Amino acid sequence: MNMELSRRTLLKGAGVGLAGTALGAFGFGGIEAAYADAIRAFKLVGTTETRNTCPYCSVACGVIMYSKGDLTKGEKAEITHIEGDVDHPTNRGTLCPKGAALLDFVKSETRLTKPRIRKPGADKFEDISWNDALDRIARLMKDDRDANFEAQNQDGVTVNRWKTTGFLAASASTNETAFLTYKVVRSTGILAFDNQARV
Amino acid sequence: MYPPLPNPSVQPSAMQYGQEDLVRRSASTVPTPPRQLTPVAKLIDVSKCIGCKACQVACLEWNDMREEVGVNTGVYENPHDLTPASFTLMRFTEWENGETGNLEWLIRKDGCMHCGDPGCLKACPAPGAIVQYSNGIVDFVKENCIGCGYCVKGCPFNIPRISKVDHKAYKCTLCSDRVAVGQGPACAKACPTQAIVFGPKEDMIQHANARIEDLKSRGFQNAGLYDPPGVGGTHVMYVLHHADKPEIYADLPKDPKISPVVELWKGLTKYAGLTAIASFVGIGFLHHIVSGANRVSAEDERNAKRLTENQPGGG
Amino acid sequence: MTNSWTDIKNTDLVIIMGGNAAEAHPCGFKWVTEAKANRGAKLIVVDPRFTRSASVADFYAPIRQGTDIAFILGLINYCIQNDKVHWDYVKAFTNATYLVKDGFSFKDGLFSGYDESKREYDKSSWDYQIGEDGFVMVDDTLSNPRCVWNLLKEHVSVYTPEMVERICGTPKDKYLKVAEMVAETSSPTKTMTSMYALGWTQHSKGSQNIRSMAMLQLILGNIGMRGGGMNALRGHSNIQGLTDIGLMSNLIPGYLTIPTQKEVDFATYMSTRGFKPLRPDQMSYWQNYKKFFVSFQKSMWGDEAQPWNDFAYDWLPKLDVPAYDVLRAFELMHQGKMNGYVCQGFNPLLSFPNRKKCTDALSKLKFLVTMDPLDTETARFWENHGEYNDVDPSQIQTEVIQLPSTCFAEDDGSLVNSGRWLQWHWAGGTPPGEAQRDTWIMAQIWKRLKALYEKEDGPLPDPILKVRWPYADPDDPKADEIAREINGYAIEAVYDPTDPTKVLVEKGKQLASFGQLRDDGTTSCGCWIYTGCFTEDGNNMARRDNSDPDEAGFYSKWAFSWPANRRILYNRASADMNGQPWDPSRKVIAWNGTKWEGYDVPDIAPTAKPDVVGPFIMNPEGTARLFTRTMMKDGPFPAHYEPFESPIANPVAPNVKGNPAARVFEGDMAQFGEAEKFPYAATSYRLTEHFHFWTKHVQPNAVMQPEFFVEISEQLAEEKGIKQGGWVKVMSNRGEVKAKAVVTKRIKPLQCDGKTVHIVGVPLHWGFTGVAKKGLGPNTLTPFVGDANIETPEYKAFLVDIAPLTEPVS
Amino acid sequence: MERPYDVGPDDKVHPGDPVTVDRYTPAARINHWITAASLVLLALSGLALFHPSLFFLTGLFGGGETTRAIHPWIGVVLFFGFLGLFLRFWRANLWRGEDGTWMRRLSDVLRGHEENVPEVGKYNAGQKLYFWTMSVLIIIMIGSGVVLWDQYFAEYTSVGQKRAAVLIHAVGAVVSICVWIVHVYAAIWVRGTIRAMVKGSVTGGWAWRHHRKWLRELVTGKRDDQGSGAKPAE
Repeated sequence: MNMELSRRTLLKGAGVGLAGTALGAFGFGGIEAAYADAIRAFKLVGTTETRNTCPYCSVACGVIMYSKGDLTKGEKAEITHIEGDVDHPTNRGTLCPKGAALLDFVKSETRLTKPRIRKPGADKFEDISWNDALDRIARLMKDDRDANFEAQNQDGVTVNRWKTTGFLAASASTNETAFLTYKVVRSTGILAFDNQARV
Repeated sequence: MYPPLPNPSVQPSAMQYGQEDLVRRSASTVPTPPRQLTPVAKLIDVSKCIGCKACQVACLEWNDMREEVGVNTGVYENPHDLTPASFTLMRFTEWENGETGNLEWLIRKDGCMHCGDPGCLKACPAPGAIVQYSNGIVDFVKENCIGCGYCVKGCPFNIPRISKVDHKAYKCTLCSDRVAVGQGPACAKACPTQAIVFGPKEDMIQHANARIEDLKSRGFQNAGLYDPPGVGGTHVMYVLHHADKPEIYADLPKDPKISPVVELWKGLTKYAGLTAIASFVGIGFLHHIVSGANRVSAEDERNAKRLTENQPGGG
Repeated sequence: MTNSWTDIKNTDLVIIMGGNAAEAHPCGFKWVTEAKANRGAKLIVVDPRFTRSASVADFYAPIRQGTDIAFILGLINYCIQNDKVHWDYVKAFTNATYLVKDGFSFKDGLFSGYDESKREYDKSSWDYQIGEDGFVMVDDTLSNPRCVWNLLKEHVSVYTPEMVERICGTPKDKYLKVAEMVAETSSPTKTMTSMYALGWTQHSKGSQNIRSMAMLQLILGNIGMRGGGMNALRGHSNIQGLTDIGLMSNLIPGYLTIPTQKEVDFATYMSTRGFKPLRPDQMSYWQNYKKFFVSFQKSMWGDEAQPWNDFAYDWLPKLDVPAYDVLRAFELMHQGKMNGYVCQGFNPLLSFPNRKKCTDALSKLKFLVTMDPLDTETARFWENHGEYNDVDPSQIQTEVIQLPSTCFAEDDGSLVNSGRWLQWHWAGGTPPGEAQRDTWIMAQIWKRLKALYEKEDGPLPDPILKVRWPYADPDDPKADEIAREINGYAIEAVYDPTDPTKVLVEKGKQLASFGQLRDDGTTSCGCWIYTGCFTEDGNNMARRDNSDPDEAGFYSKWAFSWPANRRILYNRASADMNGQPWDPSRKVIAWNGTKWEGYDVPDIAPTAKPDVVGPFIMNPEGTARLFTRTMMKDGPFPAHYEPFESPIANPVAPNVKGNPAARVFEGDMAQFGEAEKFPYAATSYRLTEHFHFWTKHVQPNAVMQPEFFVEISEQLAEEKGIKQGGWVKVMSNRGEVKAKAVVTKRIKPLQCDGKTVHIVGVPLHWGFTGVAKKGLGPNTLTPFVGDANIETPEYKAFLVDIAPLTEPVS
Repeated sequence: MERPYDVGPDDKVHPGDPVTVDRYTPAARINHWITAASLVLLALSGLALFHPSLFFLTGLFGGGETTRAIHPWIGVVLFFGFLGLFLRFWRANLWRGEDGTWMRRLSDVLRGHEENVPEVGKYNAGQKLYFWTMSVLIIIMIGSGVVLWDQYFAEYTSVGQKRAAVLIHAVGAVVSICVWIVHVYAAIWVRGTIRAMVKGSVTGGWAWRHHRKWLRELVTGKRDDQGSGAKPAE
């Protein structure tokens, strides 16, 4: 498919195009139409701004997300554009090729929208409700913890550890996510706990 | 750092320029503008460019363009050329500097130069399909474009591309919509190292001169500004470490001009052609008036009859 | 980073080595171009490849990957030989004058105390001589042969420019040029900044790579200075934060450590954490360890953590090995000793070395849970994707649950950038479909575990049941609630130690600084180094005042920087013994006779006398360590060791293979390849168009760099008959990948120890999900071995062979 | 029996008063008018894109875009249309001895004194010249036209080549139009000619006056070479 038009058409109804052409055809009548469209209307007008930082590297550039709809007003918000934040001391509005394409990360075709489960030996995922997924996870974790929890080592020292399940934290989740995760994971006695820092 | 423009406002604001500021309009004439806008320019400092392609992405995003996912052909250029969706493209050249023995990775952001004397506009047959504002921006007006591709032939930098989808010509608009609300082009805003800066052309030239001084102090004796007079100067300029040989930057033309062929076609031929046609018609009339119609006489008919009768069974 | 991104503009010389800032951190690199444009600063790039950073450098020198220590110790040698040393700084602020035990030695590439069978050192001889007064013995004249300085001088003497050229392949003339430029910054009024990243960490001696430069920076007097420092360019947006908060097997938030099983009780645990000063009058700030620890336990278990139960010390798991890092975790999986694994983000299938081993390991799990905004390869490791993931699903019994999480645009919270700035961000978009925030997911998992343990019993349920859970909606804790918890608050009123009648913090109020923490259980604090981020003044991480007095580059009112909103670590060292800036034009703080003041928060007690208290307050010495005692597993000094897969033998210690103290699992030793079979030195790296394995899901980035490729020199291409843009096969002892060939002048063969070494570059951004072309990556090829100290896999130096592919490729 | 040299296969004399002579078959006439029509449309659409003052002509074609789009297709029709004519008429248009003399006495022709020029066959030198000029021009126009047909052929040529092509196409067009004007004018000036392309036949007198050799051959059914040379008609 030729993608170049796909988004462009969203921009301008074909109607305008035709009118422009018909008028433009006779040279002069077209001027108004021509001028009207020569400079595109500024597309950020009327959007809602939200401050954020780029989720990729550790420069943490300031970005502004422009959305239709305002979350703070309890509305549904669809992000329509993302651009660098000039007020940010580090990036002063600039962005790298990754940051400049953040909109397409947020709207990526491969964003996940539903919990899914792959049964042993299956060759595909099937949908599962959040409730069933979370219950299943808790069940699996408890069964493994109950079976393998080590309260004391061979020398009778209290060690209270669980070594047969591991937890791998990420690299871009917030400090708040990190701390809540720490509490939940450590409280279970998991030792195989790591993040992307060393990779 | 070069002071960045403030964040764009989401409040409606009046456009800072428009139809009344046109200085040129393809295949038609415009009234002299009531005012002269400050000429603007985009300055691309090749010596600061890290070839990250943020400009390419910012351009796609701002202009709501989609480019196709291509393939790797053994080089860093992607896509491999300008396209109707890609108004700008980083071109990479690995150049061994004979004098220093050093390798130099020359990376040039290609795209419309917004010529003072735009060849595309000169070549365009469709009234109002290409316009030039007094601030120097040369813009394509999609609605008036007929897709003939004459602009491609007119352009000394081989920039415009015709869409296979809607058969319209496309190229960098210098983000005329952003400039109209006091912003700079999307590429300039994104550029991480400010290798691209945007502002009044005068300021850009000053900024360039400071950069050139710095480059000379680092041993680039031929550092200079690329603002070719052959096309009336450009509103997209380069700072080059080797301004004496622009051609090493992925064939940046040394002294670009509108092709003489195009000049001939759009000049002499246009007028001489119509004159010739008109005069042929004229001569026809004159001849007819002078020598009148060439009619068949009764005599001719009789001769024909006689001929046919003398020869029975003829024909 | 010891400094901040914006501070880089204050430098005179940038050395990018072990990193590629222009490509991996373009917007941070802006401050390098600023320093060049406004200060006439110079940029040196040392890299096996002529990178995008090199394309704007003033000087580029090639180096063979994995030889950085030789290169830098050579620079130290050059500085010592040519008296390019910031003497006042070195004598006052480092342990150069300290005397080392007689037992310590270094011979044939090994330090004293090596046990080959264990691949470990007995480090007892790696320590100072302690005098009767209980303090380290010093020799201010630097004449004692056992003083650190003389030992160092001796240790680096082997790394002459000639030896460096032999090891690194850096031509002598280019090397001397670098040495000259670097040595210049030994002047008190010149600074150099070191910008490095995974080019230094992803080696079997990564930690020592960084130590080497830190030592050089100390000798040049560039630590604590504006425009100086050791600047680690963290790879991800919150790797700094996740590490600060201790999401690692052996850590507790704020760089406290999980007890080992040898530390049978709290008393034993604390006994090794006394941090008694090693020199008179030093702060040795870790003396406050107990305050940080107890306050953490309180935030973890609230009222359950009491003096009578050692603040629930026993509820913390105890380590039986130094760490359960990811390599160990996957080794255990591979041995079938791990049943469950949860990936909160991350993509191990593409991120961990020896992909085949990773696939086998995951296939032995009973269950795998992934939480991610994107459809990762790891979540689909069981799915057949032909040559890109050649597995048989029917043979894989792992149950996989894939949970959709929100992305940055859809949640509130703070991230810590490389300069230690905690910056708050706000949600601006509605999550797609049923995607949920990670906080909600974790709360839901905990809630269900809790319910199960309330219903059925099981071993030690209390730590789970009694976790402190002070959230308005227990099912969905909010970011600001957790942020307040991390900052910490006064459980009981906190009194001034010097005046017990004076209340510093009222009961229930947020703490203003970690100075207010107590070890008696009256304060609660999730992560002591973050205290101050969310005080009674509000959320300081959300501050947006971008003023910068005198354009000094501090931006102290923007967000919050740990610790204590300090922007330059060790900033006390920017001033001389009288407390006056070494370089007045680059003042950070200065002593006004009674206290320290300036642009930044002093990294020392505000009233600590300049001629008495040393600047490196976290060290019991009060000084920085050129000799690190027993802190590192592989030696108190760095030494050059070849990568485990190397094209040549170690020229300075021919009998030592790799880093002698690096951990190697049994099966993996056999998997190392030899130069005879795999002659080319490969390295892996990022490209600026992509971010790891995320942006192959992002259409415009897929356009910018659509397809997996490898980079080789024109010479190697010629030799192998490889064409520009043609297909090639790259093989290591662990696997092979198919890629397009980018033949370039930017990679040139090196001459190392009389041998021509060809370099093969393998970028890492492709997989089998997303919109970019499918492809494999370096982890199919790389060896399963990590850094001796922190187990970062050796991704930057391994051996491969390469051949053109002629058969048609789909 | 072997057809006389420059007599068309279907040319026929019908004795009577006046004598009529079949000059063009219906097929030939349709072929001619298709070609003629496309040439006119090409001229109009081409001129519209040639000079801004004529851009309004695009209105005739439904606007600039459609003009740009159909012009090349009309060109294709013209090309094949003319090819048809070429195959029909090329033999009759081969250059012959008397054609030189005819050309030399062109001024007589223009003054209407055809008695001073040699008798000619089905076509006089002027017509032949037009025929061959057009043949060459159409090759040039279709050639340069294809180079400019970006919609399908943009990839195959360089910008430099396109620039050359656009100039050649423009000059070629002007010449074609001028030549075509002569053709049309001649048809109008020489009364009784248009009928040939409308009805298909001419009067004997017309044939006697303008293409006497053709008539003789039709009548005698054999080649006539007296007509050649400078022998005046009786």
